[in-house]
Amino acid sequence: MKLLLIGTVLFFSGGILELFIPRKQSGFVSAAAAALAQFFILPPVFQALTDGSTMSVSLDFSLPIGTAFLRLDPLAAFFCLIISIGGLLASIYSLGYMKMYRDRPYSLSSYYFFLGLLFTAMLLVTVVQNLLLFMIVWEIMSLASYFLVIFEHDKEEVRRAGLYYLIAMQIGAAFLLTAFAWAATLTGSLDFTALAGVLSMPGSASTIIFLLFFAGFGFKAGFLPLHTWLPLAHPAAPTSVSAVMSGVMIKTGIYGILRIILLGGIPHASLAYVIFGIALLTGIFGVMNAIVQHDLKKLLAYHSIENIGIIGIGIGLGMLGMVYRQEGVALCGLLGGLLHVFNHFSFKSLLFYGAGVVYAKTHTREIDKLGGLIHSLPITATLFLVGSLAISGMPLFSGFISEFAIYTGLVRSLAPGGAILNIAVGCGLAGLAFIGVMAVLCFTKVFSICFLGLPRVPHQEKLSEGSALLLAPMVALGILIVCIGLVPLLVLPLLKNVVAQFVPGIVATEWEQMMSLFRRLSLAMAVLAGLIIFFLVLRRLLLTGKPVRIFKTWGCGYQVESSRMSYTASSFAAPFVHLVAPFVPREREVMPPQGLFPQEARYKRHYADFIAYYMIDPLSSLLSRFLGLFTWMQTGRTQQYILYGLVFLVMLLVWIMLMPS
Amino acid sequence: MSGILIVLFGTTILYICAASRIEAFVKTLALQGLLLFLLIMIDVHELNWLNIAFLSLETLLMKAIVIPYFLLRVIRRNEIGREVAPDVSQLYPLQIASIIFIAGFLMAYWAAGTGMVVQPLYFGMSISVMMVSLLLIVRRKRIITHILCYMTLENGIFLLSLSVANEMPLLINLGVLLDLFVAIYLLVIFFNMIQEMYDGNNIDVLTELKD
Amino acid sequence: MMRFLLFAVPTILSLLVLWRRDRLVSRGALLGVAALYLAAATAWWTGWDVVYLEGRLAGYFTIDSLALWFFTIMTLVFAAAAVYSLFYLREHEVSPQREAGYVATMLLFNMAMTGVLLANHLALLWVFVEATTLTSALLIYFERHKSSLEAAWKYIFICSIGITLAFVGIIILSIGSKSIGSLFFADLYQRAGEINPFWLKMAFAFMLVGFGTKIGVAPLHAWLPDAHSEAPSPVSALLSGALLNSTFLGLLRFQGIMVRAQLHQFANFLFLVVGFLSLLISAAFMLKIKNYKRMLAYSSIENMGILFLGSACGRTGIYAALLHSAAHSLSKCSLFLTSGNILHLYGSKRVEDVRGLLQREPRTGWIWLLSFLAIAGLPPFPIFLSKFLLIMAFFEVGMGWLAAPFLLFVIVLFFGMGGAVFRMTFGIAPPPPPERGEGVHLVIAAYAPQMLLLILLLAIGINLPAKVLALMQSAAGFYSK
Amino acid sequence: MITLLHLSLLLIAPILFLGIINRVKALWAGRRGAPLLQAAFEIGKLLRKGEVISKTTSFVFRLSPSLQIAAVIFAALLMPLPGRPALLYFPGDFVLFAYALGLAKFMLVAAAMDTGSSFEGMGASREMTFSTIVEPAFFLLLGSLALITGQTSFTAIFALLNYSAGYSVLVKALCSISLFIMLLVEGCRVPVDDPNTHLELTMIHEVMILDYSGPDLAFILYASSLKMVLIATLLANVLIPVSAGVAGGLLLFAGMLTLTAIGVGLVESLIARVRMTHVTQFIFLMTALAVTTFSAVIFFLSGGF
Repeated sequence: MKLLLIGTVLFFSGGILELFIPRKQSGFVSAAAAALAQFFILPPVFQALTDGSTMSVSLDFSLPIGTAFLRLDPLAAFFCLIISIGGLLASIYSLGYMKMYRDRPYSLSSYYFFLGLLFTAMLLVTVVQNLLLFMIVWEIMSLASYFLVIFEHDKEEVRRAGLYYLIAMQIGAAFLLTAFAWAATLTGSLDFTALAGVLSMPGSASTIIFLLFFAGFGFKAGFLPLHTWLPLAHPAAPTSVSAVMSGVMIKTGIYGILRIILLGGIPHASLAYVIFGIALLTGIFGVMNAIVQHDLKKLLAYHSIENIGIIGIGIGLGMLGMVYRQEGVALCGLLGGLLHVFNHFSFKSLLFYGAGVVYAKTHTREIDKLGGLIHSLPITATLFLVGSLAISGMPLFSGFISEFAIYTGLVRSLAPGGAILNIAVGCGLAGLAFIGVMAVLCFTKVFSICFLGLPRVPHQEKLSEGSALLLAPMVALGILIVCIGLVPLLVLPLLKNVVAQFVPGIVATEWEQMMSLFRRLSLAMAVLAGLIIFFLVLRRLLLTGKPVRIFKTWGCGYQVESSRMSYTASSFAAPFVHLVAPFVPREREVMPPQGLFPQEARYKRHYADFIAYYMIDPLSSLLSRFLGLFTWMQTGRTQQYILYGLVFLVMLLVWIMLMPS
Repeated sequence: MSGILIVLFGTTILYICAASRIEAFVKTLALQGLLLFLLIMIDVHELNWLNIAFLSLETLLMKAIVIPYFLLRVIRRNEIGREVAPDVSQLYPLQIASIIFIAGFLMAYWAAGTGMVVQPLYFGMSISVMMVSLLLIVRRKRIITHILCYMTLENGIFLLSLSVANEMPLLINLGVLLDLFVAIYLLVIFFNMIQEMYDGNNIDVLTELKD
Repeated sequence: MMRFLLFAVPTILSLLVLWRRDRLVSRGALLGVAALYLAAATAWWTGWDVVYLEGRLAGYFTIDSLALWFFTIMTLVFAAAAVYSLFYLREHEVSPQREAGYVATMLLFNMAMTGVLLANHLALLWVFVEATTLTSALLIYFERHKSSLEAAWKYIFICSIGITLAFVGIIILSIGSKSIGSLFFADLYQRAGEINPFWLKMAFAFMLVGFGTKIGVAPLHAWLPDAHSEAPSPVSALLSGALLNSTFLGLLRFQGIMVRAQLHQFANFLFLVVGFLSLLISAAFMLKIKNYKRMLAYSSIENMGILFLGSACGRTGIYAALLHSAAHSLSKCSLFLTSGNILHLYGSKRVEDVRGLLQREPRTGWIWLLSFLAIAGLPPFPIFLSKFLLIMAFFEVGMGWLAAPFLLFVIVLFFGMGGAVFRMTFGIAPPPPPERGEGVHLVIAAYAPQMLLLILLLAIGINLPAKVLALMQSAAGFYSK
Repeated sequence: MITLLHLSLLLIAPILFLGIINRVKALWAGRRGAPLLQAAFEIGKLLRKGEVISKTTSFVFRLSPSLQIAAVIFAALLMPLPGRPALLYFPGDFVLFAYALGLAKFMLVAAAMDTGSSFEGMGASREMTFSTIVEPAFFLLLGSLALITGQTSFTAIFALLNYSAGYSVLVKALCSISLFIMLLVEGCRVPVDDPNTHLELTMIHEVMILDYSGPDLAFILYASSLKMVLIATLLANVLIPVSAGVAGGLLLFAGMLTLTAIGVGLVESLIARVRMTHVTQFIFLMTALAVTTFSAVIFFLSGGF
């Protein structure tokens, strides 16, 4: 445990040191610190994960915080693992990525400082077990990420997005604050262990508190309808930061929800259904909006929402299993959810890093302005393809394993009787399939439009591949993804103790059954891989000595081949968007050609977020209009000011007179 | 006897509501000072001569003679003739003031029912005088008038304080002294700064700061 | 003895300063008094056994833990403002005469506030409150603009009326408590039961309106944005950081009477109403703020509202209010002083004229940013703790639902203020206005005080020293009957 | 031995399946038509040829056909025959089945986009759009089957399906209809798509493989028809009672495949191709059927009859 803290401090001190390092050499220290930190963080983490032990250390603060316990149990260890590795990769990637800002008026030192601070805060969030201290590190985490988001602070839209993000985090924190304060008044203790008593109380209070917690953490995780900050903050941030935020940081929200479930159990059975349903909607909504996006990073942000939904489905399924005492289902659900947390970290970071390379080379995030990059950035393209296959849950890649676990859980929970449960599970099955196939649609679109086909913008052919510093983290992640995809048993044993925390009744046989299933699965994967190799070899053999001509694409009679004619992202998505039109409000700006000899005409269309469009914006404008009702007061007339006081006084006196004494 | 004086005191403020000439206002102030002095003479018994002397000094000398004299001189010098609000009719303040008076009397007698230890008339009248002068401040536009209204407000408070003058004269002296000081302070600010920085002395010039 | 010094030294020195009219003397006097006050505070902190001295109140001035708490805050703020004043006076090329006037008024103002804090006689407290009004009005008018005159006039006129009404409250109280025949808090506390409840309520109403005007809570706040935005920055810091608190202490002491007379339900209700009104009003104006000094003023209104909310919610509430008062004063002081720097750098109080503070003057920029985070209640700054405690207090008095509107307003305020602060801090700085060349540089006096205040805040926020804790608890003790 | 038979049956079926369909169409049109093994001849010819590859393409284009055929054949390994367990089965294997086909589709679409031709892009986007509707329905169908039988793998589901209560007749009917629709959609047959149209604007599957030739084209042809056979096999599994025993089962299976092929052929000869804008409605028919099936099952299980 001490080791872990040392590692945590290392991240921070790396950030501190960066403040004193000249611009040219910035970044190396924090990268070194991050690398060094791994040696301190990983051993206790792996120990906790393997033997399920719980290490703890107590810090004595003065009141109102009081004594704060830092505990490292398997659950915390699992998230520490992700955060720590993510930290290392991010700081290496930043080395290469932030180069392009060297000659721009941005403070790199503060960037690295806040990066270190962010990782420190996240690590602490997972281990702190004291309500107040938790809130403190939680807020520091939000704050540090805010400063990272507004790195390019001279852009108006970046500042606006940053403020939006910070406000969203504040609202989430307000929910948590209320829940914590309520719990603290009920128990009189600030330690997490006291929460158990609160959440298991009879009556509605426990349910309300649970929902408050869910809302508070849901803001960070990005569950519907609390997700609206994600698609704004991610494009605004530097790509290295977006990767961290969506790969690592939003998972702390998941951690929070899991922690609450672990502490207090589920106060009311309906809550399991609520979370399951919300998660399902989140997943469908996220990917549906991703399909219509043209901004590469915004699209990836929506995919984070989708994957949070999938994780949520897993957790909700686990909760259902816990409620209905079906250990097997709970096991599958939680296992799938947790594994998907890890997988989403790996492939989403990979994808964002890939997008970062693309942005660094082409300086655009518009998918429709990209194309044919696979010829100039082969490695990036290949890794991006791996990420795309993984996030679409294709077999052979990690994404499939976790989704498979969730599917298995869903199917296993189908049982005669319990119509409600069956209906829920049926929706889950169909919904998850829907999510999966929409993800395929979206990523065939992204990958093909960005990397395949013809370049749409001149001189995108002669770009140089990203530097080794940029590629190294991506390669590492790619290998990780394929390994998990082929041999899931590499990571699954690590999750045993985490799941065991939730389902103490999980008997060895259950787990063994599960593992054998995955052994069969990886056998199948091996067969599939074998087949693929077989046919590749076969193809090569067949083509040996045969003429292979390189010729232009068959243009169906058109002789001119130009990228202007080839399909764009919008046209690729169009038929599907037509299906879901009511759920993606579209905003147009049209400038029709005018006059006999029109100089210019423009047509611009973008899709708004359903929730933001129909729910958040109206509410906020309502609030501001309400507050606007009071702004006539400050007229600058002394007499009027005195009149306020006079009226107030008279009202008081009358009230006192009429009050029964 | 004291009752009559108090009612008289009340009528003075009614007169102020109606009056539109600053001079008349000032003279009424002097009259109020005189009335208060008489009230002290009649009502306040069990005080040592020092306090009596002090109180009468304040009322008779300051309120009734010095300040009005000074004010009249300045007013004449700066030709501050009328209250500038020809559009604002003097009728409404008068009616409202009389309503407030009725309220004050009712309050006094109702409070008398609750077995309290103060002469009800003092209480009701002074409260209503306060309210009326605050109302006047809200109604009138001239800064000088505001200050004068503030002084009537003080007189009203003084009236109230007389009801406990026997118990804690020190408090009364303190309060009255400080109020006088503030009044003079305000007048000084007005005549030295506002007069010379703004041409008109209408309160509307002081509405630059706003949101 | 020390109490005597606290009053004597400033008076004498101010006379001396006015007589000599010499820069050196004036500045010496200013810093000297600041040092003296700091010394007094430390002496009390170390020497005094901080217990609530309800029984032993004697003489007209005593220092109990409640007073000591606010006295410490005032001392810190005054010291910071004093040091900053050196920069202020230097940069504005003030003539020795006016500088002497500034210093003398400052000293008297400070002394008056001390009187408010230490007085344990209601009438005496009232007198000193009035005195603070008169002295601070001069300071507000110090820059001799039309606008500053207007602000000063509104301030003094409205506040004098308010104070006068407070006097009515005192008289009514003394009517109601004839049997006690004393206005010492000690006697009033001990024999609160004998006070006629009707008169006590009346008195409280007048007190609330009177002192509330001075504290600047809605709906009696209207003068505050003008005064605080027009005054010189160090003065604004004093007004907002020290004066509001000290008047609030008067009301707090009066609430002690209400509690002992079993009327705290009544008082708490009024406090809640006033508090939420202030939050509402400040939120409404914060959303469309144009002038960053007015922005700070509105945030003062908000925080005063929070103090009222706290003192309406039982012991934990009082505890939160005390912590909040300290945190607010220190952060607000730092903010106002820094606003002086910004005004000096950009020559404008309008938000949209200020850009790229971090780029133009990183030190000021970071101080501005951090002080904002402090006032916005982000950890590890102490306002976060006080807000948490306040919400706990809501739940303790069984009004947990109040947390919802409270947090809503707090977030709206954060949005409004944050929007302004961030657009000032970030971005690319415009070229400096021609009348002040590139040579704009800030001496150490221009940011050292804020830095110290911020460090202090962090220290409190991360780990309250046990001594401070003990003092706060014993100060909150006045509430328990 | 029997395993080999099983596998070879599945691998030969595609050839004949195509043959039968074309023969039926020819007969209906009054021609004699090509021999049943025509597909085999074509594939053999293609395998012996060289290739023409578009210069805009990348390795994705070259990889894709091999991956497609591998994925589909892998899916075939997961498919049981009536009375015969699949060669590879475990709980939840149908998920893998669906996702393996999904992998094939992913590669197909990516390769089509790789050529940069707008027509192929058109086909790709239509293909993906249609499968967004098909996929959930397919999972719902298997969900309802799993719910009846309480099993979670193809083999076990179909083994138990026929022992369960009388209402399974209804379920079977609904299932088989929607599976038949799925067959038409996934196989890109009329009324969704016309495999032998010559107007690229209206093509879906064919247009995506315009740029392929030689072995790659052979792989794709085989894979697509094997995909149809697999869905037809599902149909057979749903309908054929296990009681028929192994040999009988296999015979019935062969017959069933033939019947399906004939059905497809008849549909192609009788029904006109739906307008592109109406295709989605047609596919939604399958979704509707699937939902009906599922809710019917739930209704029955919670003590309906």
